Amino acid sequence: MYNEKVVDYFMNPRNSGKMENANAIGEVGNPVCGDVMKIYLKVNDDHVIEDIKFETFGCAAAIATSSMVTVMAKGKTLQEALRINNKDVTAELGGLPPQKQHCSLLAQEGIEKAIVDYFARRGEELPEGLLFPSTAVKCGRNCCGDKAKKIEEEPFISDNHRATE
Amino acid sequence: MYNEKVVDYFMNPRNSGKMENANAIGEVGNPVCGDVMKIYLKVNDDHVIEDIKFETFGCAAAIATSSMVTVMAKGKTLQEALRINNKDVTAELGGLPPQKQHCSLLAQEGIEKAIVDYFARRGEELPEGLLFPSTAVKCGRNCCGDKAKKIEEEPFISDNHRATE
Amino acid sequence: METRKVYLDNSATTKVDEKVLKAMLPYLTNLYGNPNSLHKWGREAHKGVDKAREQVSELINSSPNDIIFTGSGTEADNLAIKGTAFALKDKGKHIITSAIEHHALLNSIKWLKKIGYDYTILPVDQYGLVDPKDLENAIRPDTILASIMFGNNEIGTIEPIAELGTICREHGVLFHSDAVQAAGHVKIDVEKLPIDMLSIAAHKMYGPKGVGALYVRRGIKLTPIIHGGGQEFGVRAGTENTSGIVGFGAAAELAAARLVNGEMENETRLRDKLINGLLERIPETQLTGHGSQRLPYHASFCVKYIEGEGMLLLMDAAGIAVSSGSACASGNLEPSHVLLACGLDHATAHGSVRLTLGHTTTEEDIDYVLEKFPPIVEKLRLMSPFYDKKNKN
Amino acid sequence: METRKVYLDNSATTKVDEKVLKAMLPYLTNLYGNPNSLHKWGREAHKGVDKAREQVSELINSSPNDIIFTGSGTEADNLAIKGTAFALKDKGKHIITSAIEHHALLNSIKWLKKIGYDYTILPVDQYGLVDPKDLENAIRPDTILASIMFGNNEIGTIEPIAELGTICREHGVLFHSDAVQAAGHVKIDVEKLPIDMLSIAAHKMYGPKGVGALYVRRGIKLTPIIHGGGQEFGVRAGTENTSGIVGFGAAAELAAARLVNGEMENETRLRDKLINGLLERIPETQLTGHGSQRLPYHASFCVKYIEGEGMLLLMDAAGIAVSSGSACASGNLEPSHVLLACGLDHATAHGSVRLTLGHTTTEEDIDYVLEKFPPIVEKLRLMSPFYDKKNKN
Ligand SMILES: Cc1ncc(COP(=O)(O)O)c(C=O)c1O
Ligand SMILES: Cc1ncc(COP(=O)(O)O)c(C=O)c1O
Repeated sequence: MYNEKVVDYFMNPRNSGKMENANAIGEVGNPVCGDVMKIYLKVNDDHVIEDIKFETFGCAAAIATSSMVTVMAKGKTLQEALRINNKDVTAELGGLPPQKQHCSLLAQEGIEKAIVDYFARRGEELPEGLLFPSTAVKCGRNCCGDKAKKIEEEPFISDNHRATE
Repeated sequence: MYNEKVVDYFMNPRNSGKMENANAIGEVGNPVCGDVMKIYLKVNDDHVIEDIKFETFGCAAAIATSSMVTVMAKGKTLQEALRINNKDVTAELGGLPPQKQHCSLLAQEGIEKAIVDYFARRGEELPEGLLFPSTAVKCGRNCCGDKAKKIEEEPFISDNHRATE
Repeated sequence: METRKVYLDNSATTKVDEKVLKAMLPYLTNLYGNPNSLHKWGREAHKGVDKAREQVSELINSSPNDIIFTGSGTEADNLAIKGTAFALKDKGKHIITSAIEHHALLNSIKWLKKIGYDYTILPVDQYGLVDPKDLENAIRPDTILASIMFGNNEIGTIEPIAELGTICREHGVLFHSDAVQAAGHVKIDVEKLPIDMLSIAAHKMYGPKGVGALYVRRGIKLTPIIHGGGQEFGVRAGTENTSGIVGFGAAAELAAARLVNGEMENETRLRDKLINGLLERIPETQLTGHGSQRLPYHASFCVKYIEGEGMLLLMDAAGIAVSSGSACASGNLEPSHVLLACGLDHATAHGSVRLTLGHTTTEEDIDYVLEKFPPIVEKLRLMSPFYDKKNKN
Repeated sequence: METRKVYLDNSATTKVDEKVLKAMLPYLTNLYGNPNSLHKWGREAHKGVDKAREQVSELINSSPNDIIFTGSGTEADNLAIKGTAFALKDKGKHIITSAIEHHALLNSIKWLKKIGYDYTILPVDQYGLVDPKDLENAIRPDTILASIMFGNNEIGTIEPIAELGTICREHGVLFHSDAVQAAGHVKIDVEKLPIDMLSIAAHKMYGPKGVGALYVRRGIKLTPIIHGGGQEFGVRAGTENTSGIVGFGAAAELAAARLVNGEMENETRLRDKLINGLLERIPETQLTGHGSQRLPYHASFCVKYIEGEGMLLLMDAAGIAVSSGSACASGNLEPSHVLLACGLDHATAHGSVRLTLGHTTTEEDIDYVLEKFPPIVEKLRLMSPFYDKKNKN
C-alpha cells in the first residue's frame, strides 16, 4: 500500500517529538477523526525556521507526511514554508494511496497554524503578503465532520466508487 | 444416482423388444413427457402370461422398471399380475431416486392397459373381480400434463423443496 | 480399449489446467493472508488478486478495475441483472432477454417480475439465433437492460452480439451478455464490442469451480446483491476466494494464449470431424444450433426415437462423458427450454445429447466416440416403441 | 530473531490446514466433474460434496440437508437476511439485529430498508453484550427475523444465544446467528440451541477462502439471492465450488475433533497469557469485549494515545500480523462501529488492535509478541501529542 519512502519516514521519523524551547506551536486535526498533528517551531528573528518538530496521532501516512513537512520546512523562511503545498509533500514522499491524500493537507495546515501562532505569541499582526494557502482553500478532504453527519443516515455504507445502493 | 440393480436392468434389459405374436398390447405415457412404455403380452387361455415384452422410450429408470415389471409378471395370471404394485417394482429394484419414482407407476399402468386390451381384443367384458389399482388411484406423479399447464406461468422455476420465490 | 476415458462435457465444466493449479497452490499454502489485511500476509494476497484481475481483464481487453470477481458465472449473471434492475429502478423496470438464456438469467428476471419488474423474452429461430429486429422492436421507453448470451451452452450458437449491442447503445439501453461458455474460447474484445457487462466463469476455461467475474464498463453503477465489506469495489462483498481468483487469472492468461496461437482451430477441426462423423453414422439425427456460428468446441444433436439419459448412461459405461437436455437428464420434467425455443417438438428434444470438446481432446478420442456411439443409439432404439412404429410404417 | 513470523490475525482468515489441502487436491485434479452431471465424473464430484455436507453438518449437529453451501460467510449472512425478508414479506417487514454485527448483516438490512423494510438495531453494553430484554422489547407484530451474532469478530464477545433464541421462539420470530467467527472454535449444537439459521465460513477454521454455508432449519423456506440452476436445494444456484466445499468439509471435521480433544483449552491458555502479559506490560491499555465470555482465540485491546494502523505496521515490520479497527486501518474514515457501540470514544477506538491466535500458535510466539509489542507502543506514544499532554498534566 505505502511506498518505501513513506514506510521509511513512518518507521524512522525525522524531527519527531516535543520541542522544549519552541516559540510557536500549531495543532490541527481532531482526535475523533483519528488525525491530530502538532508542529513545534523555533523561529529566529529573520523569520527563519531554525528548528522544527512534530507530534502526530494518526496513521502511518499522517506520521510520514508530518515528518516530511518538517524536513522540507527546516531552514526555510516562514514565507517559503508557507509555499510548501500539500501536493509537494505527497510528491516528495513518492505518492500516497488515494484514501490517504488528505493526510498531506493536515501537514500543510499544521505549518500554517504554527506560523499564525508565532505572530500571535509576539503580539504582532500577520505580516502583509503572507499567503495561507489552505485556509484560503476550502478543506478538500473528506472531513470526518462531514462524515459524522452522514453517519446518522447511512452508518454502514462503505466507501466505494462502483456500488450504488 | 441409480443403484447397481437398476443399472443392470437398464444396461441388460430383460424381455425388451417387440413381440410378433402378442395377443395384447398396452401403451402408456406421452412422448411430450419423455416417457412412453409399450407392453406386449402373450396370454394363454388360463389367463396366464406366457410371454411378455416391453418397449420403452424414456430414461434409465423407465427402462429398468419396464424390464422389472415384465420379469415379475411373466408366468403370472392376469389377476396376479394386476397385484404387482408400483411400489413392489421399485422395491424389487432396490429403490429409485425420488424424482424417478413416477416411472414405476408407468410400468404398472402398462400392464393394466395391456390386460384391458387383452379382453377388448377378445370382445370380452372385463371379468368381475379384476382390480385395476392405478386407474382407481388418482395419478400420483407430477404429470407432465399438469406441469405443461404450470409452465405457462412459471416456465423456469426449478423443482426444489427449499426455495420459495 | 473399454477403459479409455473420454471427457466430452467441457460445457458443464473443465479440468483445472496443471499450470492453473500450480499458480493456485501458493494461495492454498503460504500466501494465506486476507487481501483486505494491511500486513505482509494481506499485501501478498492482495497482489495475487490484483495480478489475476489484470490477467482476466486482458482476456477480454478491459481495464482491470472493470472486473468484479464473483463466486460463479451464475452470480455474475445475477449481479448484472439484479444489480442493474435495482440501480436503475427509477429509470425503468423493463428488461429484455432471449428464450435460450441460462437459468441464471431467466430465473433472475422471473423473480424480478414478482417484485414489480417486467420483461420481454425474445424468440429465436431454429438455429437459436436472436433477430436484432426483434430486440429493437421490444425496446420500450422504460427498458433499462437487454441481456443476450454470447454463446449458448446447450446448442453452441453464437449470437450476433455486435448488432444487438449496437441497437441497445442507440436506444440508451444497457447491454449485458452471458459469455460463460464463450469467454476463453472465442475472441471477445469489450473495447470493440458494444457490451456494457459480460459474465464469465473460470471453470469453463480450465480454471477452478467457484469463481466467476462480471465485467462492468466504467461508469455503470450496480446495486450489490451481496452486501457487506467493501470488497470488489464495493459491488461484491465477502472475503476474496484468493486461490480461486488467482487460478482464474492463470486460466485466463492461458486461454488468451490459446486464442492467439490457433489451438482453437484444431479443436474446431476435431469438433467438425465429430459432428460429421456422427451425422453420417447415426441416421435420423440432427445437429442442434447453428452449423457454423457456433462455439468451437461444441457439438449437439437430437437423436430420434430415444431419450437422452439412456444415451448418457450407456456412453458413460463406455467411458465417455456427455450431457443431455432431456427432461430426465436435467432432473426437470421438461426437456431443455433452449431446444423447445428452437422449435423442436418435445419428443425430439428428449433425444438431445451434447458433446463438448476440450483443449486436450485428441483425434483418438473422437475416433473412439465415433466407434462407440452408434451402437449405443441402436441398442436404445431397438427398445423404443417409436423406432418400432417407424420400421413398420 | 527478527525474522520470526507470527500470524495473529486468524479472525481475518486462517491458513489452510495441510490435511484440508490434501482433501481438496483430488477435486482440483482428477475429480473435476460438475456435481450436477450424471456421468461418472459428475457422480464422483457429487459424492465429494455430499460427504462435505455431512462433515459440516456434524460440526454443528444438524442434518446434512440443512446445510446450504455459499461463496462466503458474507453470502450466508445475506442469504439468511434477504432470503427471509423476501420469503416472509407478506408476514412482516421488521428485522432486529445488534449494533455490533458484521457489515454483511448491517449493510444487508440498510439495503432492505431502502426497499421498504424496517429494522431495529439493539444496543450493547460496554462488553458488547446484547441484553435479551432489549430483544424482547423490540419485537413487534411485524417482526419476522432477529439476527444476533454468535461471537464478535472485533471484540470476541460471545452473545447469550440460547436466551436470545428462546425469546424469538416464544414470539414466533425466526432467529439467525452469524457464527462465522465462532463455528469450529466453540461448540455449537443447533439441535440444542434455539437457532433457525446459522452462518459459517471455511476460511475462519483452516479451510479455504471462498466458501461458506448457511444452516437452515428444516421447514424454513428462503428466497434465493442467487437464482439459476437448482443447486443447493434450489436455494443457491451456481456450479458448486467442489474443491472448496470438500475443503470446508475436511476443515469442519478437523475443527470438530479439536473441540473434542481439548485443543481449544490450550489456545485459550495462550490467549490469556497474551492478554495478561500485554495488560501488564503496556499501561493505559484496556481489553475490549468481555473478559471471559469471549472467543477462545481472541484478544483485543485499545491502546491509548496512538492509532491502530501505526501499531499494525510496526508489528508487521517485526514479523507479527495483527489487525486494527481504527479508521485508517479499516480503510474507512470512522473507527470500528463495534467499538463505538461499546461506548468507547473515537480517540480510544482509533487505538484498537486485535490479536487472534490459531491452532498452531506456540508459547514462543506469544513470548515474542510480549517482547516486541511494548516498545512499539512506546515508540508511537513518544510521537503522540496526547501522550505528551498526559505527561505534562
Ligand atoms: C462475524 C463475521 N461475519 C461475517 C464475516 C464474513 O465472512 P466472509 O469473510 O467469508 O465473507 C466475517 C469475516 O470477515 C465475520 O467475522
Ligand atoms: C451460458 C451459461 N451461463 C451461466 C452459467 C452458470 O455459471 P456457473 O456454473 O459458474 O454458475 C453457465 C454454466 O453452467 C452457462 O453455461
